[in-house]
Amino acid sequence: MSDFELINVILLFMITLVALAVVAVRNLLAAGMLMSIYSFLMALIWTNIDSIDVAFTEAAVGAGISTVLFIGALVHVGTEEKPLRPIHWPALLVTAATAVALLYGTVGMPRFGDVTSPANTSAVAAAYIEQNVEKSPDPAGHHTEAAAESHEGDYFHGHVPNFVTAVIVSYRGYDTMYETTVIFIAGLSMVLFLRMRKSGG
Amino acid sequence: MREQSILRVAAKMMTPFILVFGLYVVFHGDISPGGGFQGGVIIASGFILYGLVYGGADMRRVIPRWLSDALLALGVLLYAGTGTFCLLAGYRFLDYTALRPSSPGTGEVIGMTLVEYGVGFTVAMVMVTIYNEISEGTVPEDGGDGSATAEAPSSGAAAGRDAIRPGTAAPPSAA
Amino acid sequence: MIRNNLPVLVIIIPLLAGLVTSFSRRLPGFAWAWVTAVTWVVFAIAVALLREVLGLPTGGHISYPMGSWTVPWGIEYRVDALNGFVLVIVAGIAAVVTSGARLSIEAEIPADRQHLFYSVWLLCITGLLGITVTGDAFNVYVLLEIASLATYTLVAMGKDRSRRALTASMNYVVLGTIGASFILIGIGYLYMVSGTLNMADIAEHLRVLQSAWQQGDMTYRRTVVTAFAFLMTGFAIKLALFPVHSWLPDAYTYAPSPVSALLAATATKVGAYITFRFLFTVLGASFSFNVMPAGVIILICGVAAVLAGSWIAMRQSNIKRMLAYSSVAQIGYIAIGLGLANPTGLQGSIVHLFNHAVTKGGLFLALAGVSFRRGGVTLRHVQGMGRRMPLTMAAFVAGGMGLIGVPLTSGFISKWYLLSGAIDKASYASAVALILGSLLAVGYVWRVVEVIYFRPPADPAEDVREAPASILIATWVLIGASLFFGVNATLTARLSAAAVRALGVLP
Amino acid sequence: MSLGGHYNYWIAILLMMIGLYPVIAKPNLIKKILGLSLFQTGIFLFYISVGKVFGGTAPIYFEPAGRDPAMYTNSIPTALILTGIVVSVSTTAVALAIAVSIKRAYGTVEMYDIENADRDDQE
Repeated sequence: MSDFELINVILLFMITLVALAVVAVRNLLAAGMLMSIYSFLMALIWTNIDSIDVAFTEAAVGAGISTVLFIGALVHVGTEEKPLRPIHWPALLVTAATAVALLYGTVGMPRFGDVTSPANTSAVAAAYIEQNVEKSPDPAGHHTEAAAESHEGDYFHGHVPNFVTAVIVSYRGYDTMYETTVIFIAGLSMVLFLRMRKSGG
Repeated sequence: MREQSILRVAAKMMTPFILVFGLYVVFHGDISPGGGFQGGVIIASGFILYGLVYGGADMRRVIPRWLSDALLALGVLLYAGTGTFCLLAGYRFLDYTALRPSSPGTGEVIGMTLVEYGVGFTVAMVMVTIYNEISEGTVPEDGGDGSATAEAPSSGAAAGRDAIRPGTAAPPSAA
Repeated sequence: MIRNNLPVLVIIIPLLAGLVTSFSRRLPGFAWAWVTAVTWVVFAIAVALLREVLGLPTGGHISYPMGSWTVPWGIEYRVDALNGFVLVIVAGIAAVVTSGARLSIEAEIPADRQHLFYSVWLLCITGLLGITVTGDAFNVYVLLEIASLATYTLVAMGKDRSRRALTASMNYVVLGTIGASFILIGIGYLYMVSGTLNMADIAEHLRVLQSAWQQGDMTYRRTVVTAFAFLMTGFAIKLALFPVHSWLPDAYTYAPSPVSALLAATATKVGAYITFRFLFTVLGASFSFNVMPAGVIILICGVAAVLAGSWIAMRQSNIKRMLAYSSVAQIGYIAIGLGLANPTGLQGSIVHLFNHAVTKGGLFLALAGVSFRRGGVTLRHVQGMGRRMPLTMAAFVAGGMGLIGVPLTSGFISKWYLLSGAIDKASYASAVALILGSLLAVGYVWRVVEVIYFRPPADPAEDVREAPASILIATWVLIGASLFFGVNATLTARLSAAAVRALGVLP
Repeated sequence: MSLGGHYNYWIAILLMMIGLYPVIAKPNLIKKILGLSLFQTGIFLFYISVGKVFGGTAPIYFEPAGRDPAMYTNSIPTALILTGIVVSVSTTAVALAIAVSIKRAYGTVEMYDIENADRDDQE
């Protein structure tokens, strides 16, 4: 087993334990703390699986801001969860059914880390790495073939070392615009529900 | 307030470096890992550290509410505005070649950087707003918009800390 | 410049306007006028877009790549007859509801939050329009999150009238997030077997796989089957199809009145559109209906929705709650049309998107008027209001007729298509359900009409004036459209026929 | 010996289910929100492990690897999950804002107490 897989397995084992602890523990403050540990472990796993940007975001947003959110909310809400009977059978049933459906889907799946899987050999992924994606001509007459010749080699080739940021901001920049709108709405809702309470009486 | 002084000195020393590192992450989004989101969150964590140590009132003096609300929308407007500028310049929406028609590659990089700033602004200000509003209830209000009465600014952190200690009842939250 | 950028302008204008509105704290009058103007401009663009799409040869579509990146690499907007039609429905309802909502919003939302309410209102409309127009699978998830988050916030803003708006919003957050996560799992599984995220591109890769399955080479078949199951569950939650509809009644009842009107008329329609798009265009009709039992499952849920929704609606004292359960039943009709999967049934389902949007929007606006004048919407509030609020109550009765499907109302047109579709397919269970649904609808509409006209007002001395003109005009625009398109249904029939053709090969 | 091809997906599914269970079972709103956060993070782990390439490095250009796709991990899932994490945090923020408002309106965040309070309102 390569060292990558060894680290991966150990981290996955640890994160499963922490996830179980988050659900099991009754003191919500402890659950918040465990959630922060969970996010840091997930950031480690993602670093190990070579997706650095997501690890960076998970550490900063998942562990940082989520913990601030949870602890802040607990200050208002109190940290004790009422004791409850141990197993909630209908929920277990629904969860088990979903798990079986998901596992059924993984049976024929390409193997983990397999270079030849459709996702990794698709023309879309390859072009993002070679960064030779051409622009389609638009009605106003830009980006036609003639225009491309005049600045050959300048068509956004290799300008951006970090492929992920190129994909996020340039090729699929439209997604990121809406993502910023999503976090804007989250900010507005915090203002609407928490701040206005004082003047709202 | 003696036991606060260590925290204060440490925070005062660290905050500038956190902000500079956050700006670095935003600027170098396309070279090294990172980008608008991660940088924005790091900048926000600098402000939140300051807010934790110096209390909510001081933080609202550093970033008044109207400023954080304005920057909240300005970030997304910067992003959508760049796209609309390309639209008005005759290209398609979000086609950054419009920013530097002579050399599309440079136009692309300019567009990316502008957009990363927009994202960085919005994310930073949202996280600051989240912290401001979530820690709102801990300061015992007695009217007055925002100015948390005359008592020592750290009461916010103190009240917060007492409430968190397990077993104590939740703070008297005004209905 | 405007002509060839139509698909993007429909989304960018409400987005930018929504962001600018969040600054307008000190000019309350300005916010409503600005938002109404924006929604009417968006409606005009949507109509122009639909006219341009109908001009294309059948099955043609307008493609708009974002940032001019060639399609599978960049995100693309693809507008054909189906989503052009849904776009016009959503934009039209948004424009009319916003125009009539000023007084109702001022009554129900505290003054210092109205500018933020309008901002979130426009962003919700942006999200709904975005889902309708986009041609990229992951973009659907992001826009779905925008529309959902905006809806959670709008519903929870009803907390000043009743604290139960908060619990309604909380339940909606939990169920909506599970639904969105199921959709994300489905998109992930599809991405895994196709490697791309553009809907048309995924469809191509799936056709290659499906033809391989016919030859017995079962690569990735289980993964696509699971993707189908999770996508359908996620869309069913977003659509509030019967078994997973529990978030809808509370959300519509305790949301501010204009929010209920907007959501009832647009949110579920966009959910239905996305189900159509994924079932027919992405997964392919032959796979969804012949290989997978989509038809049977959706039909069963539709029939159950019609019967259970109408039955529970009959026992509600709060009229908004009654209309919410009636919405669950009407979504059942759309599901029956989808489940039949033959041209007439599909056309009935698509035309019912329009008819139900217009009818239910008008009914909820009428209730906004009642809530504005009477302060509530239970049977006690409307008792004996027949003479005091004649126009509002007449609108309510006309809308009720539309729900039942009385001839000369648009409800009848869609019921007619659905019934003939059911008979073509010889599925008598759904035909019986359609008729039973109408009878049950008579039950719950008549119960309210009887209280309005044949009971004396609770305290005759109270002087109750007619609903304000702005709300009345908006109500009657929608109810008038519901009646007009019942009498002269050529336009909706032509649009829905084009939409069915745009769905391509039927199973 | 390599550990079979799908163990990463199975653990991701396990994390999703550990997240889904409290959302349905636990009456405490904060536990539900925690569960939602776990569930979404599990889905993101699934997405990222789809894009992993054995022997490939992080998708950042460096000379020796050049432009050969086999040398880099797939960058699309990473790009999608960046959006996903921000959406997940935004949903958690909205949910917590509503939960705190419920606490202020009802005085509790336990679903059963809230339902009882609503039922008493009914009469």
